[in-house]
This record gives sequence, C-alpha cells and structure tokens, in this order.
Amino acid sequence: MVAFIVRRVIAAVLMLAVVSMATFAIFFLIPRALGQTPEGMASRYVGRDATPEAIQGAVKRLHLDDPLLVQYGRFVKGIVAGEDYSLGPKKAECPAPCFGFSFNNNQPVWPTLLDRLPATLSLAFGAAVLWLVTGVSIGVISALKRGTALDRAAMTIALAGVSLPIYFTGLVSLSVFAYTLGIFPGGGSYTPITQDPVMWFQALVLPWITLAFLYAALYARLTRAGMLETMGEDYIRTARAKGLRERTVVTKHALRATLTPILTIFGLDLGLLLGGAVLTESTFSIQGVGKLVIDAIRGNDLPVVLGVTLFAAFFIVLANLIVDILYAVVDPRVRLS
Amino acid sequence: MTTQPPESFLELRDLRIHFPTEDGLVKSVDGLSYKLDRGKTLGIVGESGSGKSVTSLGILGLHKGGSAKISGEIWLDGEELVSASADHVRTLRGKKMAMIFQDPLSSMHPFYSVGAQIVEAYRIHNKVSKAVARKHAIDMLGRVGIPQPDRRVDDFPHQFSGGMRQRAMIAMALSCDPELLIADEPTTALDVTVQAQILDLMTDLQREFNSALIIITHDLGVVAELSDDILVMYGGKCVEYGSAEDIFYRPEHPYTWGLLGSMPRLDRDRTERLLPIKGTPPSLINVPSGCAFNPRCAYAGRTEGKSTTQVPELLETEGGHLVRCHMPRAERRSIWDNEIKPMMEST
Amino acid sequence: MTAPLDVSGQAMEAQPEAVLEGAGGKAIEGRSLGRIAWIRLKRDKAAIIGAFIVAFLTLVAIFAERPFGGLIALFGDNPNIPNNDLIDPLTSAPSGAWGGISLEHPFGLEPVNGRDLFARVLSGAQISLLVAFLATLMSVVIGSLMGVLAGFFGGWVDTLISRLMDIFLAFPLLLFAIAIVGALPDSALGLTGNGLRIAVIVFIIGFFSWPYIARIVRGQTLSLREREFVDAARSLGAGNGYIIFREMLPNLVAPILVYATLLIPTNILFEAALSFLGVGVNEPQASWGGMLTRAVDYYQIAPHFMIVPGLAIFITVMAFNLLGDGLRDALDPRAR
Amino acid sequence: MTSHEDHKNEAEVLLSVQGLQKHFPVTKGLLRRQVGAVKAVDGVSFDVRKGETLGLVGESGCGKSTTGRLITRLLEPTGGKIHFEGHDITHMSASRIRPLRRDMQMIFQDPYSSLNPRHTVGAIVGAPFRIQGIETEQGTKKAVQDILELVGLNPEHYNRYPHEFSGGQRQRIGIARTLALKPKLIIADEPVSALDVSIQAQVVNLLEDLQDELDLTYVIVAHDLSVIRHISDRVAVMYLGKIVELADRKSLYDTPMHPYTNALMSAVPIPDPARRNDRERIRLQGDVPSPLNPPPACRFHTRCWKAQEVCKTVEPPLVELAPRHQVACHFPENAPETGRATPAETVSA
Amino acid sequence: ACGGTAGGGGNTSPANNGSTGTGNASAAKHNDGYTKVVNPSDAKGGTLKFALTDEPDSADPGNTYYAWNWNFTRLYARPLMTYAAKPGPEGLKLVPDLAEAPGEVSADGKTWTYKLKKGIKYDDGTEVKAADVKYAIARSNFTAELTDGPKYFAQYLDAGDYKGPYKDKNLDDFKGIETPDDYTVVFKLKAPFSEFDFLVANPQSAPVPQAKDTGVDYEKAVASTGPYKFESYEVGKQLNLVRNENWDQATDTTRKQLPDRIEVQYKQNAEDIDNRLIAGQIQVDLGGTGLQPAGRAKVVSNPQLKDSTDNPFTPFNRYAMMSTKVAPFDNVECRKAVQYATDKVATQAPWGGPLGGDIGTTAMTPTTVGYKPFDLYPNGADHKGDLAKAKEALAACGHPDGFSTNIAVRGDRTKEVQVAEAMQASLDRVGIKLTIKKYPSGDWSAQYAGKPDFVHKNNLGIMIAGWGSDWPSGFGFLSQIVDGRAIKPSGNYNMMELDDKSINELLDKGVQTSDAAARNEIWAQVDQKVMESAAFMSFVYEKTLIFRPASLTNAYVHPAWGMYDYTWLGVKQ
Ligand SMILES: Nc1ncnc2c1ncn2[C@@H]1O[C@H](COP(=O)(O)OP(=O)(O)OP(=O)(O)O)[C@@H](O)[C@H]1O
Ligand SMILES: Nc1ncnc2c1ncn2[C@@H]1O[C@H](COP(=O)(O)OP(=O)(O)OP(=O)(O)O)[C@@H](O)[C@H]1O
Ligand SMILES: [Mg+2]
Ligand SMILES: [Mg+2]
Repeated sequence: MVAFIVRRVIAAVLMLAVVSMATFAIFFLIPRALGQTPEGMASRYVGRDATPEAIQGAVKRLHLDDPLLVQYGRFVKGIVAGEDYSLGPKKAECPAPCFGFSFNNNQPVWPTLLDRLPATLSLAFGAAVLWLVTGVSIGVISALKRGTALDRAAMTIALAGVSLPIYFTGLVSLSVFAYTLGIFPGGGSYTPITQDPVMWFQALVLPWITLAFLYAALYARLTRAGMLETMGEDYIRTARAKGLRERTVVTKHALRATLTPILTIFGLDLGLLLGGAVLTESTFSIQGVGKLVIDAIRGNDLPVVLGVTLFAAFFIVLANLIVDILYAVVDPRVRLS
Repeated sequence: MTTQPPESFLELRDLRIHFPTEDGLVKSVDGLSYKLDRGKTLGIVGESGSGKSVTSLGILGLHKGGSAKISGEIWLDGEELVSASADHVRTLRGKKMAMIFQDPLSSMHPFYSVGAQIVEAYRIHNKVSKAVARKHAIDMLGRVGIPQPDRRVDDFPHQFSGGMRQRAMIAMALSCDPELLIADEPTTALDVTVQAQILDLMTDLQREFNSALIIITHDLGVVAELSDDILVMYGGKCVEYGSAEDIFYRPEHPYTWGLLGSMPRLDRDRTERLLPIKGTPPSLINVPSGCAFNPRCAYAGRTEGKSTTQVPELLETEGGHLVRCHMPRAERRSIWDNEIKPMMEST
Repeated sequence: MTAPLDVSGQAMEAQPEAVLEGAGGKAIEGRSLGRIAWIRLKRDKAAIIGAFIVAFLTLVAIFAERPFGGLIALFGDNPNIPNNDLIDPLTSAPSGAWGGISLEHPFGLEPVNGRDLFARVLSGAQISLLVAFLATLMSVVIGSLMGVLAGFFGGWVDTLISRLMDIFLAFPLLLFAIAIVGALPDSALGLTGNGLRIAVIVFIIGFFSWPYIARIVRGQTLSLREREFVDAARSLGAGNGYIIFREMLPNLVAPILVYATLLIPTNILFEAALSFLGVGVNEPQASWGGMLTRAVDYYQIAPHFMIVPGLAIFITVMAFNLLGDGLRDALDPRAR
Repeated sequence: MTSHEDHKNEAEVLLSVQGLQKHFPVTKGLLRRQVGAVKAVDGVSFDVRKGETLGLVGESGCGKSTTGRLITRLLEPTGGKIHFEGHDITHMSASRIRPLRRDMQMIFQDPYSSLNPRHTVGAIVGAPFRIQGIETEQGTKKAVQDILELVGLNPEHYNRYPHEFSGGQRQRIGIARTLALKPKLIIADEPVSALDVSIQAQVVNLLEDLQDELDLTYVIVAHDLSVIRHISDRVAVMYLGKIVELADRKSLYDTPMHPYTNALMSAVPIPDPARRNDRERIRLQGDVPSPLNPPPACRFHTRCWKAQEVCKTVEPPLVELAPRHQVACHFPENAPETGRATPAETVSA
Repeated sequence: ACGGTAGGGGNTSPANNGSTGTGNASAAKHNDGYTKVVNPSDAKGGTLKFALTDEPDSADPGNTYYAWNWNFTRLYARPLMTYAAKPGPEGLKLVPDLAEAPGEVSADGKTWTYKLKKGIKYDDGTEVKAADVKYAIARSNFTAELTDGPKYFAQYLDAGDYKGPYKDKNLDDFKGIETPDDYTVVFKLKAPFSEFDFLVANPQSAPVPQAKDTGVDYEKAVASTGPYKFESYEVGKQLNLVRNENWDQATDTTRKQLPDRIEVQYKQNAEDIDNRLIAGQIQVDLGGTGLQPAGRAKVVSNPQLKDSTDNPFTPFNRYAMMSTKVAPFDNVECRKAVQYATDKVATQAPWGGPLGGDIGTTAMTPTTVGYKPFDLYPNGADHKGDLAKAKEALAACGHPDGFSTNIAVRGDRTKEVQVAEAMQASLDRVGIKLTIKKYPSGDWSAQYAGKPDFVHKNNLGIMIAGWGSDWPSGFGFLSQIVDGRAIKPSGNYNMMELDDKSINELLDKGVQTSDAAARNEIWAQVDQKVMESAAFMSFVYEKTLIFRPASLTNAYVHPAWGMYDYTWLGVKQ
C-alpha cells in the first residue's frame, strides 16, 4: 500500500510537471508564435502612457527577453524555491510557491489566490454536500423504483438539469429569488464566514443550489445507472439469498459498490471546482478563484492566469491522487493486486 | 388444487414462473411439481434455458418483488412460500434454505472479506457477537477444507483460487445449518480435480447436516454421482422424473435418451458416433404447440399427430417414475431397449 | 436415417434462437444489430422526440440564412439591424410589453439596439451547431484513433496514450479555452475574424475533449481485442489494418456514435459558456452564449432577453441528450 | 474403419513441435519493469501426423490454449521450434506465413465471441477468401454457400447475422470459416465446451464427419477427458506448461501411467448411479500451482501422493515407456518392467 | 462659458451658477447635485461607505491613473495645487493646496516655483518638507517599478538622464527639481509650459518621505497629509480610512473632515452596488460610472428616486477616429461621408441614451475649459443621419456606391462593440460596409489601434475610442489625441494620425500663452481645425446617472471629475 501511494504520488508530481510545462508553453510560446514580443508583454506591466524606456525596463526586470526555457526554469524555480522581485527601494520576497506578480495590481499571485480560495471552497464544498446527498439519493430511489412515475419524473428533471447552462439557471434563480421575491440576497453579496456567518450562508444559498442542481442531476443519472447495474450483480443475489433485509442489501452491498466509481468522479469534479467555479462565480459575482481568473483573463493579467491554471491543475491532479488512493482503500482488488 | 400441507419436506405443486417482457410472456417455469425429503438429493438436469435456475430462485423467494409472475405452491417444511409474505420468506432464506451459485467470484462481494461475508450470513439469523460469529466463520472455513482458516478468513474473494471460493460459498451457505441446500451448477466453473473435491465435500456435508439437497447441473455424471432422484427439465416443464436408476437405466423420454446419447462416456467402450438431438432448445415465448419437444423429437411421428396438438401429461409409469410423453409406454420401452441402448453401447 | 436421433446436415432446420430481445422466434432476413437497434429506438418516445427536435434544429440552422435570406428573412428581421425607435431611450429596454414581442418580432427585441431576437436566435443556432458538430467531429476522429491505437496495440503505446489522456484531463479546460481565445490575434493561419475564432474554438474543444471518446474507444477496443473473432481473422492471415478497419471498427461505430451524440450537447454548452464569458464568436454574429452575457445587464428589466437564448440552449441540449440516451439504450441494451 | 489407425501410424508428420516455450513477461510499475514470467508453455514437444487427431487435455491454465495459439502463430514463441509441412514457421514473418495459413486453421471456443456480430454469415465465411485474395471459379458466394451446406447450415442464411443463430449453429459457422480454404490441419480450442450436451454431440459428430470427408488433421484442445477420448487418436496430457503423458488413446485411457493422468481420470464423474459408491477415487489436494512460480523439477510433486525427494530436485524427462506411450514421471504406474526409466538413469542422462 | 447643449438629449444642462447654495434634502431634485451642494451639513461623525466594482491600480497617489482615484486620493494626499471646491465651471479653477500660491513662472517660462505652506504635517506628526515633494515626483516619474501613473513630469522636467531614486539613492542627482529650502520647490522645465499648475494638481505632487517609501508596496501605508489616514488596507478588498488628527483645516480650503470613518469595498458586483445605494446601505459608487441598466430603469420610472440622481458630464468624449493613413479615409470626403451617414441616436443608445451622454459634435467636451459648441456636419434634424449629404460626400470621394473598411473596437467593452454595430448598420445605408474587428483592451494601445503599423497593415479605417483629459483644459484634452508629434509607433492615441501643421503650431502657441482667456481661445481654434479634418467623430459627451442616497450630505458633482467631490462628503447618522 505504501509503495502504491508512493508510486501514485510520483506519477502525480510528474504529471504536474508536464502540465506546468504545457501551460507555460501555451501562455508564452503560442503568443510568441503568433507574433507577441517581449515588449508587448512587458507593456501590460506598465501603465497607460508607458514610455519605451519604461517598457524596456519592465522587460529587463521581468527577464522577458530571456529564452523561453530559461524563463520556464525561473518560473519553476519561483514555485519551488521562491523568488525576489524588486519593488523599488527594496526587494519583495516572494516565498515559494511564487507565481510572480499580478500585472494589474502588482500583488504576488499566490497570496491573492489563497485569499480567494475560501470563497471558492465555501461554494464548492457546500454545493458538493448538497449535490452528493440529493443526487445520490434520487439516483438510488429512481433505480429502486425503476419504471415508476417517480423514476420517470426524477430522470426527466435530471436530464433537464444536465441540459441547462449553469449561468442561465443562475440568472433565472437570481432574477426570481433575489430580485423578484427578495428571499435571498443578490449577486455579489458573498461575505466571508469569519465576517458574518449568517450573510455567508444566505449569500451562498442560491449559488449552492444552482451549482448543486447541475451536479445533482448528473449524479442522479450516474447513481441510477450504477445502481441498476450493481443490483443485477450476482453478489446482490447472494446477499438476498443469505436472508438480508432489502435495506441492508441496498445500503451495504449495492450502494457501496455503486458509490465507489461515483466517488472517483466526485473527486475529479470537486478538484475541478476547487480550481475555480468560473461560471458560477462570475454569475453570482463571488470573488473566488474562478472570478479571479476570469477578471485576469479579461485584463490580460498573465501571471494570475498562469497561476490559477496551474493551481486548478494542481487540484485536479491532487483529486486524482486522492481518488486513486481512496479507491485502493475501498476496493481491495486494487489494493492487493 | 389441493392446499393440504404435504408430508414431504419440500414440495412444489404446479409452480409457474412467468416473466412479462417486451417481446411476450417468457414461461420460464410452467407447471412444475416435485417432492424432496430431508437427507435426500434431487438432481435437476436440462439444457440451458430450461428453467432450472429460475425454479430454484423461485423457491428461495428471490423473484418476489421483481417482475416475475409466480403461481402454484411451494411447501417447505409445512409452510407455503408463494403466498407467504416476502419478509417472512426472507427470514427463512439462509437459515432454512440456502443456495450455492455457479460463479463464486461474481457471487461474492468484492469489497468484503470472505470472513465478513460469512459472519454477515451467520449474524442475520443468530443473535451473537461479532467475535463469536467470526469464530464460527473460521470454523466453517475449516470444515469446508480451507487450510489455515484463521488466516484466510480476512482474505478477499479475489485472493482465493476458484476451488477455495466455491468452498467459501459453501461455508457461507451452510453457516446457519440450512435444511434445504440448492446448488446451482456448483462445479461448472471448476476443473475436474477440484470438482471432485467439491462434490465429495457436498456429500459429506449433506450426510452430516442431513439436509435436503438440490443439485442443478448440465453434467449427467455429476447427477449420477450425487442424486437419489433426478428431474429432467425441458422448456420449463418436467419431462421425466425418477430415481437415478430409472433415469440412467430405464429412461423413457426421448429427450432423456438424447441427453444420454449425446454424452461421450469414460466408463464404457468408445462408440463410433454420438447420438445427438437435432435442432436447438425452444424459445420460451413461442413454445412449440403440443409437446414442446416435438420439433426435435425423432419419434414425434409415432404419436398419431398428438405431439403437435396436445400437451402430454406427466404420468407415472411405475413406482414414482414420471414421464411426459404421448407414446405408449410399451413403445417407449421397446425403443429404448432395442434401438437406443444397443447403439450407445456399440463399439 | 437409421440413427433416429442423428442429425444430418440438411435435415436440420435452422431455428434461430432468440438471442436478443426483439428477435422473437421468427427470423427476419439479415436483421443486423443496427436494424434491431433502430427498432428498439423507434419504441423510445423520448428519443424520437429528441431526434425530431435535433433534425428540426439542424434544418433550421442550415436554412436560417440561405437560400434567399432563408427562414430569418421569411419570419424575422435582419439579425444585425438595430431598431432604435422601438427602444425606450431612458431605460434601453424595448418599449413594448414582453420585450417588444410582436408579429414582426416574435421573440422580441434586444435591449439597447433593438435587434430582432428571432433572427438572432436562428443565426446563433448556426454557430452553436456548427461549432458543436465540428468540434465533436474532431474529437471523435482524434479520440477514436487514439483509443483504437491504445487499445489495440497495448504496451507502451497504450501507456503513452493513457498518460496523455490523464494529462489532458488534468487541464482546466475552460480556463485554457478562455485564455487562448481571449489572447487570439485578429488573423492567423490564413484566417481572420470569426472564421479564425470559430476554427480556434472548434480546435480547442475538439482537441481537449478527445480523451473522453478515446477512453471509451480504448475500453471497447480492449474488450474487442480479447474477442476470438480477432484471433480468427489473424489466424486467417489478416494484418493489423484489416483487423482494425474491417473487424473492430464496425463494432466501434455504435459506441462512437452514442458518445458523439452525447458529446454534441456538451460541446454546445461549452461554446455557449465561452461566448458567455466573452470569448466566443465576435459580434455582430449572434451566439446564444453571447446573448446571455448581454442579458446579464438587462435581465431585470428585459427578462425575455435572458429567457429566449437560455431556452434555445436548453431545448437544443436536451434534445441531443434525449437522442443520445435513446441511442445508448438502443445500441447497448445492458446500459439501461 | 478398423484399418484407419494403422494407416495413420505410418502417415507423414504434418506438424512437429520441439521444446516449445512461451513465457509471458510480468511487468510492474510505470517503467514496465519485468518482474517475472508466466511460464505458460515450457518445453512441449510432439508430432502430429497427417489424418490423425491429437487431443490436448489438462486443467485450466496448464497452457493448452497457449500451445494452440503458438502453433497457429497467434503468439510468438519464446523458444523451441515449430515445423509445419517441413517449413520452420517458428519465427516466420507475418507476410511469409500468410500463404501457409491456408493449410492451417483454427476453431475457437466461444461461438459468441468468435464471430464478428457486425458481419453477415456470408462475410464471415467468405473472409478467408478475401484475406487470402483467392478467387473461386463460381464466385465467393457460391463457394461460401457450399461450405455452409457442408457443415449443415441452410445456404440461404448467407445474409443473416450471427446473433440470429443458436450456439451450436454459430459453432458450425465458425467451422465453416475454417474449412473455406480446405486446410490440412485444424486446431480446435475447446470447440464444444461452451455448448449444451445435446449440441456438443452434434458438433463432435460434425468434426468427425468432416475429418473423414476432407482428410483433415486435428489438434483438439479440451479439458473434458470424455470428449477427448471420443474424438482423439492420440492424447497429450498437460500439466503446468508441460506434457506429462503422451500416448495413443487406447493405451492412455486403459493404462494411464502418470499419477496425474490417473487422478484426472478418476476425478471424472461417471454417469452410472450403480458405480457411485464402488469407485476407487484418487483425490488430489489443493489447486494447480501458479505458472508464475511453478514448482521445481517435477511440477506435479506438490500434489502427487507418490512424490519423493527426487521429484523435487530432478525433472523427469518425457520418455517412451511402452510402445507409443511417453510419460514424464519418476514413479509411473502401470509401467511395463522393461524399458522403465529409473531415476538414476535420468540423473546421469 | 459652459453650455453643453450640442445634443438633443433634452436634459437641463448645468446652470451657470457657481454658488454653493443651500438646499433642503427632501426637496432636492434631479440634477440638483450638479449645480449646488445637496444636503449641506457640517455634522461630524458616522461612517461613509464607498463601493467599487473594480479595484484601483494602486492606492498610492503617485502610482494611479484613474480619475476617480485622483479624486479619492485627495482624502489622504495633498498635491501642490488642487481644484476649487465648487460645482459648475468654478470648480475647474485651480487653487493652492500644499502650496501657498499658484506657481511663479520665470520670464522664460521654464522655471516654476512653489512655496509650501508651513506647518503641514504627515499623519505621524512630522512636517512636510520640500524634498518630500521632489522625492515623490522622482519616484513616480523616474522609476521602472511605479508604472501605473502618468509620466508628465518625466516628459516636461529637464532631468537629464536621471535614473530615479531606486537606482540612484542620491536625490541631488535629480536636477529637474530644486529645493533651495525646506519650503520651496523649483521645477525646471525643458520648454515653457503655461499649464504647469494643472500638472502639479496631479496627486503625484503629494509629498512622500523618502524613508517611508517602499516602492510598489507604498500603497499599503501611504503617509497621509489629508484629512484621513489609512487604518487598514487589504489590496483588492477593502480600504478603511480614519480621521487624520494631524490634518489642520486651517491650511486646507478645499476639504472637509466630516465622517469618522471612510470604508471602501472593492470588487463589488455592479448591480449589488446599485441596490445597496438605492437601499442606502452605502453612500457612493466610487467609480462614478453611474447606475447599471437595471438600476437606471428602476430610477427613471420612479420620480422620487429620480430626484436622488444627478446626470453630470464626465470628462470623457466617446468618439470614432478615422485613420487618415488608411484608404479611402485618406480622402477627407470619405471621412465626411461617415460623419453625415452615422445615425448618432443609434450610437448614443449603447451609452445609455440621453442619460448616458449628449450627442457630441466636437473633440472637446462641455466641461473642458475652452469648449465652444459647433457642428460642422449637421446630420439631419434628429441626428439620424443625412444620407443625401453623405452620398454627395461619397461621390466627391470617388466611391459613390460606398466602400468597405474595418472598424476596430475593444472587444471586452460591450458598449463600444454595440456602438460599432450601430455604426455598421447606419453606414450600411449608404453602402459603406464595416467589418468589426475586436481587440483585447489590455493591448489595445500597445499592440493594436495604438500601433500605426498595425492599423495600416490591417486596414483599420475606423477606431472607436474614448478620451478623458488628465486636466480639464483644451491642451490637457487635445494634446495627446490631435498633436501630430504625439503619434507614437506604439501606445499612440492620435489614432487618426492627424498631423496638421497648423494644429501643431496652435498647440505650441497655446502652451506658451500665459493669459488664460487667450489660451482658451486657441484651444477652441484647435477644436475647430480638428473637426474640419473630419477624422474625428464624437458620439457622445459622456454623462453618468449617479445616485445620491439621502444619507449623503454635502454632495455636489465636481466638474473636474464628473463625480461627487469625495473630500466634501458627509454622512447622516
Ligand atoms: N428476469 C427474467 N426476465 C425474463 N426472462 C427470464 C428472467 N430470468 C430468466 N429468464 C428466462 O427464463 C429462462 C430460464 O432461465 P434459467 O436461468 O432458469 O435457465 P437454466 O436452466 O438455469 O439455464 P442455464 O443452464 O443456462 O443456467 C431463460 O430463457 C431465461 O432467458
Ligand atoms: N497474454 C497472456 N499474458 C500473460 N499470461 C497469459 C497470457 N495468456 C495466457 N496466460 C497465462 O498462461 C497460462 C496458460 O494459459 P492457457 O490459456 O494456455 O491455459 P489453458 O490451458 O488454455 O486454460 P483454460 O482451460 O482455462 O483455457 C495461464 O496461467 C494464463 O494465465
Ligand atoms: Mg442456470
Ligand atoms: Mg484455454
């Protein structure tokens, strides 16, 4: 098991390395291939009326004229060992992991990211709990009541759920519940839990529901399909033949086998969301990681975009890793092979 | 239809299990009746799809709540099960009646250790602590011949070899001393040497527990080794029923002849040709009219046309030997003695 | 006929077994699995509705602007012509009730400039479907190829492709897409404007979603490879090409078709999300997601502007999903 | 028909296998390091003569199928030699072996997976013509229909798909495909084990009829001793990748020499209720060991009741102890006193 | 002279009434804040709450280029000069702030001398020294790190090749400014510049003690000279200001110090800001960009709410430039055709219709000193285009059936895109076919429209842009966008590449004219000439609809920013 974990961790680290390289290449190589110059990139660091000297200064300061490989090396070194940047009279320490400084507000990217993380975490975890509970229970009930009106209704709603763009549901829910009925606060009212737990909760109810609606629909479909398959397995017949209560058969035998693959998908979905629920956050104006990156992309704030992309990739890889390990814990066939 | 409780330990009366499907009604079991006493072994043979498994699952009540339409009576130790509540039947499962399935790997939950699955089976019907149940599980594993049961008890099914898995399945089935044990092709997935081990084990255990045993198989050899009585199924119906000797030495149904003639045998001189049955088993939706076997029967012509119009009755020919055939008994005897038997033994 | 039980070749009547449901007892001449699936599909009402909507939408998209101005000219207004006189100058919302819905403007008008929403929704359908179809085509081609290669050859080829798929799946695709499309120059690769943007969007969606298809194809190929008919062909002297194209591919068509059908709605949503985030096709070309972005500012005063494109996306995606689900059930009876 | 066997004895050798080996590497980790090998077939030698049927029996995993697949070159041998009609085909390239494949065909076990569900019967049975690029005088369709008729199928079913047929009929289609090119040698891997008894008999009879009609040579792989006895002229018993006994049918079944063969035969249930209780049974303990770590020397020694120290250290060679009866055992049963190989001799050899 | 009634907006333009009249809060009407102080009050206390959709480029007065932030930084940073605290045109006049009096200019016009008021202290109690002003300008204009602010001083001061205080620690090497004593700052210019007072009204002249400077990070702890000082600042989130006890009202004529606290929340949702404004939970939308469509709709349909709004001009002109170097716009007649054919009502709509701006006809805006209204290309009575005249012009240009060209916009600016669409539709009427080209606003001036090479290569005939002056004079407005010598290979704002000798000379003449009235006359002439070139076409003089919650006291729209004077505001408790 330990060897298994070590192997998975090494694989994950390798994967991150490849992902970081590809990300870096896409953000630096492709623009360059399309005609972007170091000056052009530096000009974003410089204000509105930048003099050529100022731009040159920025090029030098940011080493944008170095060969890309050297830049990548520095970029990785920054992440691993940190880097110092000149703030003027003194150097700014940018401790590892250092993703550089924002073009727009000169703040180091990493603390900004960490600062935005709680909002994203609140959104993602809250929604995850919601969708896992509702999605899985609806899926299970649907599977057990297969073919009934209840099943058909649930599956129709689920299909609708996966067919609705999240920003559309978000806007509709805002329009109805926030602006027409006034039950919940409108967009942009997210407040950190440390500041005002009640407001935190109220402001997140709609985003949670919106996000969870999509995923619950997805999970209900997955769970139902998985349940139907599992319920047809021979070992379920065995469990029944032992005289187990139907409830035990469902929860202890069927659900466990059904949930294992769903858990892996869950991990990946959650990992993806932790890297920024871009659409939800921008629909509800939640200042999370996703909103950060959207704003950064709009403002051409390359270091932030790069940082968030890697950050998001990190979560996906991490989720993959955890899922792999969890899978091994849950499924002895993986663990012991 | 009688509703008197029977004297036998297990009795099926006119059991019908039908599945409504999109394509029509699948009559998997269609009017099956038989009896079985404690300590006795019944062998059920028949081709694939003849309704063997559906019958045994029906006895255990595993079709209940599903899409199956069940009628008839199943009497087990004085209780009628078809009309009994699903929950009551459930309490009997595992304790009073248990089942061993064909594929032990897919029949055991891959996520739970073998021991845990036996413990679970034991604790449903016995209010004991986990520790006690575990001891019992180890004990059972030892009884079915698994070496070092105290160590293997925590292994997972996939860590066992095929033979050991089937032993574990047997241990699980026997953990609550069931009075009726149904083994549905318990050895089909196993090698001959292992099959022999398992069959020995089953006979030993049956003797020990004095339970009634139903063994379902394609392999006439297995049946011959274990069974007191044999039931031959075809198209959801019993076509011949009798003692092992009746079936092997005095078979009266052309289908049984076919089965025996199809089988190459180690114990006799090698015949030049096997005697197969032509055609393929019938569809259970569009069962051939009259005798279900008539399209494949070489003697259908000798029934004065009854074979395609009339469903033959299952009639007793002598001392508990039942046959479902339109041909007169004498004719059947003479065909067997004069035509079939000599050919099977010819070199 | 001396041996009464013997079977002599010709005498044996072929009596097809009901292997698959629907085959019944009678054999129909040459009933392929495709035909059986079709029969099964026809019984699935939801799937048929989905198929009709899909067909309808596809026709609408094709005939939206051509010939002779197409449906838009027939029922609506030019999608790019403003109708400032129908807009309340103080609120920027359409003056009439219900977003200015009228006979000339059956779906109402866009706030600010009063463009005809019916025409824009139709025009947007073209983009949505075009991008989704092309991107799906691309990922299907790449995915099938990669999946077959990985599954068929196994070994290091499989390891390489599987790792590659892992890496692709570890990319936060949406972030990437917006970053790349957002940084797109006006012209490159001989393309300009919307042509370039559509090409790049198609490329990104197609290029990053092939692993989903590849995974399925790989799995199917792995299991097909174990089937004995592959060995049979090989033992007859067939080469890899023959086996892949003549033996495997016909068996892969069904799952590929199913997942392509299910990928199209995903891609429609993806394109809409890109447009919503402002990196889709350029105005004045209409796109559903782009309309929704603009609706963000106006949905409180002109809700129809949000509802019309939102429903367009919803109905389209739902129709494809219905069809895809139906196809899957029809082609793979186990997956029900 | 009695003279048949004598005739076979003198016939020329069609297929000759010498010391055939197949080791499947077992790899681990990202770098696919090889950590061991499954010795699926480990030094198998036998000849097959024209017109005879060689049966290959043994328990699951002993390497029967692998042997069959090596002969048809579906697998690349790790070691040893295969000669077919005098050609060394052991490592022959795919293009050079292609013409030889006409003479050497294979029947597969599973009638459900051996036919491509997307092809019509006509396409399946016609595939050999297409792959081998053979034109027939009357056209492929007619040729295919003739073959269909030969195996007892309705030629009008040319355009049907496999799923419209029953298992037995499918197996006939598979057989028809192998017959298309009029091969000399047919290797059949468990041709009947997936079929119901009644259907099994149809197919066995068909195989026998075809052999007579078309002068075929068979290598038939099966685990069912009764079927093998019924169909084979000579029988090879395999255990963990090795042949432990190879003899004419009669001699093998009447006087089995290897303890394993004895155990195997006594384990077969006899369909005769009268003999239920009076049979002398040899019950082997445990399961077949893993071919990943086969026991050293005589591989059967872990389960053999006669095993002695020598069995664990010295590997018994396959020697002819009786005419046309080879055994690999230090302590064979039923062995005639003469010609018996002693352990000592083996050591010095 | 101010009267922005060029367009048919139907709004009352600000009355020429500079008095800070008193008004009854409940009686305040729409646009009252534009002409007078609404809710005048001297009550101290309370928390004044601002909210902003964005975040500032920096809170450092030396490192910011947002108009709203120039307005806002005055709460904690006092430049040498500042604008008078008056509504209407009076507010455009400069008054001394840190300085005792306006700059004294030498005879050659190249030396400007300012005397500092005595006793002005930082929030820590230390006194402001002339060297601090010098240092502030050195750091903000001569370093590579502080990039966000304008670089006018670097442009005008005669500093040689001074490397900036971060590279060259010795401030004496900075020859552009001399500080003969602690209270005198002498600016040495390369050339005469008559509007230098406007330059030192820029927050960059607010003093920075060298010892406190942390470069880019200085924004986190600005040494305050104004009525408020930093309590806490979380970049991108929130800024809290509290009273600066070391500020002395006696030295300050333009500011008040009413609220106890000032809180600014950044990165707020635009609609949420509107709702909170209307609900009275916050007092000011810091950006001053006005209500969103939903909020606007709510307000205009409710007379009571409408009375709580002002609709001032911003310093912005929204316009299109036609490149004089891209055919066929190298022909003035083709440019005229566009001027005549454009439906200006349609191009006004995206800005929010009449509430979003008055239809423009000149380069300068009504709130610029020197503005004179005129319309050289009257395009129909209702501004919907004069197609006949357009056709005439087209014929004269040699393209009687029209032509095709490209129109460039910043793709992420919805309003500009919509304007382009409107132009596309209206020019289509005379056969001029436009293809809209969208470019990212981040690189707009560095890579695309601001790069003549790119413009030529891509045939960008029309570019949509906007300009707000850095100081409200004709020169401040026009120099960057119409001076032929301001054309730069990149970062160019004279996108039409208008290089008219007479215009260039007029501009030079203007900056050397010390008489303000004469100077303003010159700016008006420049405007005239620019419009004659027909390369510049104004859509609107931008206006915003800003909300004035009842809790806000002392609110008036300051004309220099087109927003409330943030240093005057108080809050009702
Ligand atoms: N749930 C069900 N729905 C519809 N048909 C069913 C169902 N279960 C079983 N059947 C049908 O009932 C028939 C009898 O099945 P059963 O499993 O009893 O056969 P069997 O005799 O056990 O065959 P085998 O030897 O292959 O195990 C088959 O044709 C099968 O297709
Ligand atoms: N491709 C492969 N890679 C690794 N091991 C293999 C492979 N093919 C077969 N083996 C192993 O080789 C051994 C022999 O397999 P083979 O299929 O020849 O056995 P068999 O005698 O045909 O058994 P069965 O009766 O189960 O078909 C088995 O242990 C099997 O697991
Ligand atoms: Mg069965
Ligand atoms: Mg095999």
